[in-house]
Amino acid sequence: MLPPMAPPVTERGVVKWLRENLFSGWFNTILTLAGIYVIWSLVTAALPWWLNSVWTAESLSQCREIVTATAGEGATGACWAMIRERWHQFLFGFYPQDAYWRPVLAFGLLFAAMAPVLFAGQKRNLSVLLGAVALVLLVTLMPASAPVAVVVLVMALLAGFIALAQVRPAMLLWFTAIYPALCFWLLWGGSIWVPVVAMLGFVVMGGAYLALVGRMGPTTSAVTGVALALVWWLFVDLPLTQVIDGIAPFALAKVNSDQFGGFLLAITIGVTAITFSLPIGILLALGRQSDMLIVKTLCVGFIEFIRGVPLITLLFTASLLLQYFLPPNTNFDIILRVIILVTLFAAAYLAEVIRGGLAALPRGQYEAADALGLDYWRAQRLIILPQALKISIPAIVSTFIGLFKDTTLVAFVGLMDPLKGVTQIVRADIDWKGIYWEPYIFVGAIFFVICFGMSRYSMYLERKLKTDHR
Amino acid sequence: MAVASDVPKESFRLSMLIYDTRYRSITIQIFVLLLFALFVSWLISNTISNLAIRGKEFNFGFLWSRAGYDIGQALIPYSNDSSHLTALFVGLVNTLVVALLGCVLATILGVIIGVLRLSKNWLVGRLMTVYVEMFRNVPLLLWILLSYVILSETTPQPRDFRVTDEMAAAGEAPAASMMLFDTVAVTNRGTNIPSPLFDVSLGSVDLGFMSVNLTILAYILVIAGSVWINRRILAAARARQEATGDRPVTWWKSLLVLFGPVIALSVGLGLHLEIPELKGFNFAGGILVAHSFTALLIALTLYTAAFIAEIVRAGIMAINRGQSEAAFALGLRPGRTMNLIILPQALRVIIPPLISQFLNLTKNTSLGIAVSYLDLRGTLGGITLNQTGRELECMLLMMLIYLTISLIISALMNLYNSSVQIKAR
Amino acid sequence: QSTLEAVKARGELICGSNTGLTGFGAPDANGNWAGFDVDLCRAVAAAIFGDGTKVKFVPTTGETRFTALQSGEVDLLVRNSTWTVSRDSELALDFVAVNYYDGQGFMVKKDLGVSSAKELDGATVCIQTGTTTELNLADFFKQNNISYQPVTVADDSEAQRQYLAGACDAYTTDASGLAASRATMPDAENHVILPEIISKEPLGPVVRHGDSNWGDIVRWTYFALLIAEEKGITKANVNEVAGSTTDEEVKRLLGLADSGDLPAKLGLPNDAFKNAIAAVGNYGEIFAANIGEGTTINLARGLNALWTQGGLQYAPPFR
Amino acid sequence: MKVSDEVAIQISGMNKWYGQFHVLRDINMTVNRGERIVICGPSGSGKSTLIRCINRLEEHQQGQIVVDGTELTNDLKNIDKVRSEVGMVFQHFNLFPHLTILENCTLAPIWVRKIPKREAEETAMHFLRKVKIPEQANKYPGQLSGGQQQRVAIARSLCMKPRIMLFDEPTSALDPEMIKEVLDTMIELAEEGMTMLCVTHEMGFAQAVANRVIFMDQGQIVEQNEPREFFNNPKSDRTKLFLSQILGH
Amino acid sequence: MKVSDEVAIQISGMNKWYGQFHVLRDINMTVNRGERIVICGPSGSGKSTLIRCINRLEEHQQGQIVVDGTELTNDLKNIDKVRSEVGMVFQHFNLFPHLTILENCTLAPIWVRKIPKREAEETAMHFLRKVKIPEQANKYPGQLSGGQQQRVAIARSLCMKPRIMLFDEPTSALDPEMIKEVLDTMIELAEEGMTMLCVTHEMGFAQAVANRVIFMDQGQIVEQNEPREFFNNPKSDRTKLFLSQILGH
Ligand SMILES: Nc1ncnc2c1ncn2[C@@H]1O[C@H](COP(=O)(O)OP(=O)(O)OP(=O)(O)O)[C@@H](O)[C@H]1O
Ligand SMILES: Nc1ncnc2c1ncn2[C@@H]1O[C@H](COP(=O)(O)OP(=O)(O)OP(=O)(O)O)[C@@H](O)[C@H]1O
Ligand SMILES: [Mg+2]
Ligand SMILES: [Mg+2]
Repeated sequence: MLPPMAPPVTERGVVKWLRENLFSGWFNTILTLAGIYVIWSLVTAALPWWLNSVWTAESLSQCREIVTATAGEGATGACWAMIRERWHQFLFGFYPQDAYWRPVLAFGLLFAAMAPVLFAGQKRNLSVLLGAVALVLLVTLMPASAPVAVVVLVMALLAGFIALAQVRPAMLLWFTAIYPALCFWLLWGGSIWVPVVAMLGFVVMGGAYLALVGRMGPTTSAVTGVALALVWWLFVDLPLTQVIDGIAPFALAKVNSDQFGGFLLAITIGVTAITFSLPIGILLALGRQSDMLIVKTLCVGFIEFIRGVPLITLLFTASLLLQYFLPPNTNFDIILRVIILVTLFAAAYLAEVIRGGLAALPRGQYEAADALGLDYWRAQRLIILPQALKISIPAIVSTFIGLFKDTTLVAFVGLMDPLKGVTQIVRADIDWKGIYWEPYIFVGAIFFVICFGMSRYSMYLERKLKTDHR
Repeated sequence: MAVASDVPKESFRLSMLIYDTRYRSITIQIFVLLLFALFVSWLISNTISNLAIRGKEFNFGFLWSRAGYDIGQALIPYSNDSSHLTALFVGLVNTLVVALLGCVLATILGVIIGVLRLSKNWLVGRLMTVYVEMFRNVPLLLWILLSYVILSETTPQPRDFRVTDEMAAAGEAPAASMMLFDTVAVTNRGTNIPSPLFDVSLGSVDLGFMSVNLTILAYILVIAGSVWINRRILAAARARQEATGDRPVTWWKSLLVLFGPVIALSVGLGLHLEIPELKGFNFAGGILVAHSFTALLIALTLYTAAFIAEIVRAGIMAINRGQSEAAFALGLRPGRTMNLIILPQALRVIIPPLISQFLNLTKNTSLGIAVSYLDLRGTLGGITLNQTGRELECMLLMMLIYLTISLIISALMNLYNSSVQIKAR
Repeated sequence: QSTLEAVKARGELICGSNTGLTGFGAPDANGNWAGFDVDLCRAVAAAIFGDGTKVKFVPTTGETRFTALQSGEVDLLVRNSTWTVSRDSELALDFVAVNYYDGQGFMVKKDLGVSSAKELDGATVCIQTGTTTELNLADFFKQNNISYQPVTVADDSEAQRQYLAGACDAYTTDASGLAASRATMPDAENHVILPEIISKEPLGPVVRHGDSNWGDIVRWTYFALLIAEEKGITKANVNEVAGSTTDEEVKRLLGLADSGDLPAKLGLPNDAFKNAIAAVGNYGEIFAANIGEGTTINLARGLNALWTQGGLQYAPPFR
Repeated sequence: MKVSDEVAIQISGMNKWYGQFHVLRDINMTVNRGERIVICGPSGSGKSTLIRCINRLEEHQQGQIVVDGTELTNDLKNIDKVRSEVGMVFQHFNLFPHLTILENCTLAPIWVRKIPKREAEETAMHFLRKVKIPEQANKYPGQLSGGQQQRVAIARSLCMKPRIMLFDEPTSALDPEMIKEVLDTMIELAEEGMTMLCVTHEMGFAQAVANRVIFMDQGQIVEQNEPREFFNNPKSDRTKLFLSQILGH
Repeated sequence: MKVSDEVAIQISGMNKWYGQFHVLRDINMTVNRGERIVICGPSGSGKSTLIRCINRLEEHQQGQIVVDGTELTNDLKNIDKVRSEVGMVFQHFNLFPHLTILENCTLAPIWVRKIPKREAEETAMHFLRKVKIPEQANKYPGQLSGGQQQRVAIARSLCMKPRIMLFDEPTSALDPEMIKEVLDTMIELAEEGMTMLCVTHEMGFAQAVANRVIFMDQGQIVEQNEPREFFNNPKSDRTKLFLSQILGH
């Protein structure tokens, strides 16, 4: 047998790499040179500006003086001092400074709530994520002026979660379920009983369903459950809250939603809309796949309408038209109205994405479920949706990314999004009038990190689910 | 064998509405329809009472009243004496122009980037990846604002172009100069490009409802004629190829046919360019392309191109490597392989998501408001709404128009989709 | 439910404000609102609650402001809005007073060598969209038979950016706004405001049509501030004056004992206007503190001087 | 192998159309409890459709189908009842790829029969042992060979403790070596006295276990007989032609 | 079956690397016109790579390959010339799914050989008849079975009237019943005297038609011999091991 030989010189090392990757043929050589030229011109154009960055100054004019002083007449330089002065507004808007720990905590716990969903069945990753959350909260909560008691409580809670993750990870889902109420309470403050009593509505719904499902079948009992829950929210909720609050008042300082701004606003809108759009999107997709003509037509009509108009018109609907459509004198928070419209918007897009997943399932899956005697909803929940959602994960995540980016559009209805709203406020300040690159770069970089992270996570998820089963 | 007895006719029971497959779906549908009707009537009655409370009425009469404001970029005749309806159309045309140009440019750029991303050239591949990730993960609004700022901050003022007497005497050059043989001036308020003028005017005929400019008509006719002749030439070439196997060289004929007549017509009509010239505050003559338009177009193009690049890349990668190998093995050259084998297949994969990108781009033109580009959203949904206070009417009308545009685009998409499905068992 | 009841039940007043116009209404780094318009809101809040901080500001854009008012999202709109007949009638709004008499003007760079707006033929002009200025501008150029190229921008800071960058030759908006802008420019001396004032811009607080009592409250709170200036009552001396005054009108205004209960007839506490003055000071003080000479905005009283000093600000008798 | 006189399935005067196309024409047949019936016939003759009508995966338009005393009408309750009595094994297995083998088997017992999870898992392991793949219980279907998958499909059906099993060409998607595994499982099942209806072209299987062979053509039952008679003395010409093709293969 | 002395393919001292990996090591072989050679060997031994080097789908780094008197270098003209002389059939057919069967067959003759369309279609129909599927001419590849597709792929290559045919495991992606169809076609081709190089594990085919069997392992030609000798008297141990596995299968 001949031993293997090393390839000839032309097949080895840097030379080969350069030849193959940069200079194979005249066309590639031109491309390479063009690429180098592009990089060169970008660097020469922007580098001095970056190098002359000023980190501490009181105002833009001071920044400019410093740049002139250090780099000579006519030199330009970035004025990061502005970010240094106003970063908290880009992150939190006008949220009371002594309560910054509340959004920080809500955001940290968001990951704790998502952990059991993101890493279902992976104890190790689950604990790692929970540990990371605990660590981050530990170092951020105190500077964000959280009371010591809160920090201790949170650490204890997270330690409990990590312990639970080892034994019964599924139990953590209960925290996921109550998280929305907790988050609401942390962000907006007010009496704790408001979210608690509101959540009880879901308990009523679930209880009624479970109690009736044996006798009346799933559809009827679901409808009854929803009806009972509605009754609860419309008639019982408010008085009960007041009564309990009278007996055992426990409240955080109230924060108005007009104090929300910056990334706090973007994330609040984004996360809420994502959470609620998923179930609505699933229902719409199922409706669209249904063979009941009227249901199907309504779903198609809704989806096509929402997808056919720009988000910005829907936002204007939230700010201008919703008032016409609701009973006279109803008035609720503009952020809430925006969230509702953004949720519907995302739901329509998700519905299309999920429909793609449903269509990709072979008919045999439906038939096998039927043949085993599973009814429609069980078949959907146990067999069809888990598979369809899995297929559509990449598309779902890119919808989420799009949605998160689109939260910047709320600036057009007067809300303080990080990109236009806060920047505008900052620039209305006499000190910083005339600054424009720095806020855009700062905000853009944060968006990039978040969105890029999400897309990488979806790739990871895709890979993981693939190796799992095949 | 057992003989079937007649099934006794079942009497109708109420529970059958829920448990009988025949009635069940009808029951549900009627229930849903009822809920829906209730919901809609609730909305309508709310709207009516709200309108009453505010002492407003719902009608579109205001569209015919005088608009009273000016629009910087009006591609159809418009002045502040025109009606709000005309303003609406000006906005609509502005929307469509950006959308159309954006789609074309984004497609070209996207295809180039998508192909370059697949390139074996390491450097270029990385650069394109950076480009794509950067644009996909940062909000469009930022790109729009940024390109506007770049355009208006890095370009010279019109007066930088001025040559004063002293400067002329001293032989100094002005701070800025025009580009492309002194025909295009980029200032910080816009790009001034030359406009075509004709010595011979063909006039126009009035058809009652609209007047037709005969010069434009002549161009359209000549171009259509050239295209038709070119197609005949290509058809003839194909016929010849089918008959003899030899494909005659046609590119110079095509060039001649496509450009000859147009040039001839232009010479005949005495076409010349009106070069923008600095007069008073601004460049006069020629056409001014405002930066709000350019910035919006650039941002939309770059942003959408990143998405299109991904679509193109996925489309090409979806074609099995075996396809090109088989073509090579048959002796087809790489160029032919691309044209005859890869592209026809890749296009089927590429076109549907591409069209939905077009749809997105069209809807995203509404962000032009960020740079005060007066598109549909800026005229009807902005100034008109503001000056008349008819938010209900304006918003509904605007949504309807956007919806119509979208539905037309997606109808085309479906038509295309069903026509190119690859046949399978 | 009347607006007053609603406000009382809520425990705070909601004011529609500008998204950020230096001097008139803008939040500072901590989110506290300050400005000429903002102080009027605080005065109304003080009149109702005796506390000028019980007010929430909702930033509104040119497009959303009237809808926000109509739909009850805000109780009161104080956002330099011009009083016109169409807004009064078609939009079903009530302008209850004019707290600032303004007019639209032009600002240009000095080295442009322009001394009158009529020389602006062919110029590029920056305007803020969603305002009456767009219409005035069109009318002005049409009347003078000259042409212009409009550049519409969304807000004041963007307009200024464009103007400073030279993207437009002239910037037009209310003269007060021009002055405010000019004051904050690094090279204020290089810019001139042209003499022409091409329109009347009476700016004032707006309320919903149909609740006259609420309109009266806002209107008389404003007049109370005017009367206070007239009578020399200031934030600092209001309590002192209340103890020592002999002027019957002042007594009625401050709701002193045995002076009748005029404020109460509006549905307010009797010392409502005393509280209002105590909270923000009189009209002159508000002006001086936010936009007057000595501030960065540096506006002269001009038309907004009291009638006694040759201006237009004139309050009906408080009786 | 006992065949009782009790009727398990009774089909009378049944007709079915797909749109204009008359797929099943006047089907009459009775299956007794414990009987094992093989259905064969050329492609497109309506075998699958017939089988699928029996657990109402397809709706019939005329005639009567009574399964285990329950008539199949539009009444959902009846349909549910029949489906939980009748197990079905498909040509393409139709396992649920996102669930493990064990979960595949316990899903329906837990959710339809409301059996506690522990118990369901025990039953499932019992049947997985029976089809000889207990060691695969925690794998996913995608990790199994075709023959193993089909055996899981059989076990999955058995876990519902059905009284009747339907098979629609259970071996035709399998490689030759795997066919035997599945057939062995089916034979074992037959020996335990399960009522079985099986569409298959495996004549060896038919001869080994069937009580009766039904031959279909163009939507009709052309001939039915004991296997021996059927193969050696086919009466109709159509059957003879078919057999010559099948066996010659 | 005639084998002339003319040399069709001549490979000498050929080496090829994939990066650091030495796939083909010092290959020397000569194929005469009309010869039919079967190449076999364990997976990964470089059979496909060798075949693909012959029509330059892969580049070799050392040594010489001369096909029909033309040496394969970087010269594009030579490559084109060789490729139009050499037909290739792939394991996965690689038909063009967007073209009909007929278009698949006429594409290369029209664009490469510049043959009039009518004539190309006639030739195509001739070869389609030869592979016994003329009636499918206007269908699309997706509508045919695997065996039929592979026969189309053969016809497509033949339409270029190649003097040499290369086959890379043409039957390994097919169901057993379809393998026969394709092998029959290939045998017929062999009988007409086509020069063929065929990578296959179908030992029956090798014994029936090959003049020579080449056994490769780890990128080397380990043994080559007449089929009878090769199967009955393998010389190298490696070959013996391989044959025992293959035949025992
Ligand atoms: N959903 C359907 N709509 C219309 N026709 C159908 C449908 N399903 C099946 N058919 C037709 O009904 C006839 C019977 O189909 P069936 O699947 O029952 O045949 P089969 O005997 O099982 O054939 P095979 O052996 O190929 O499985 C066929 O002609 C088929 O084309
Ligand atoms: N493009 C490539 N890059 C790197 N290595 C490759 C490439 N193609 C093939 N190889 C490696 O080269 C070796 C020979 O591959 P080749 O496909 O020629 O084997 P083969 O004998 O045809 O095997 P099989 O019977 O599995 O088709 C294998 O080890 C393979 O992993
Ligand atoms: Mg069948
Ligand atoms: Mg191989």
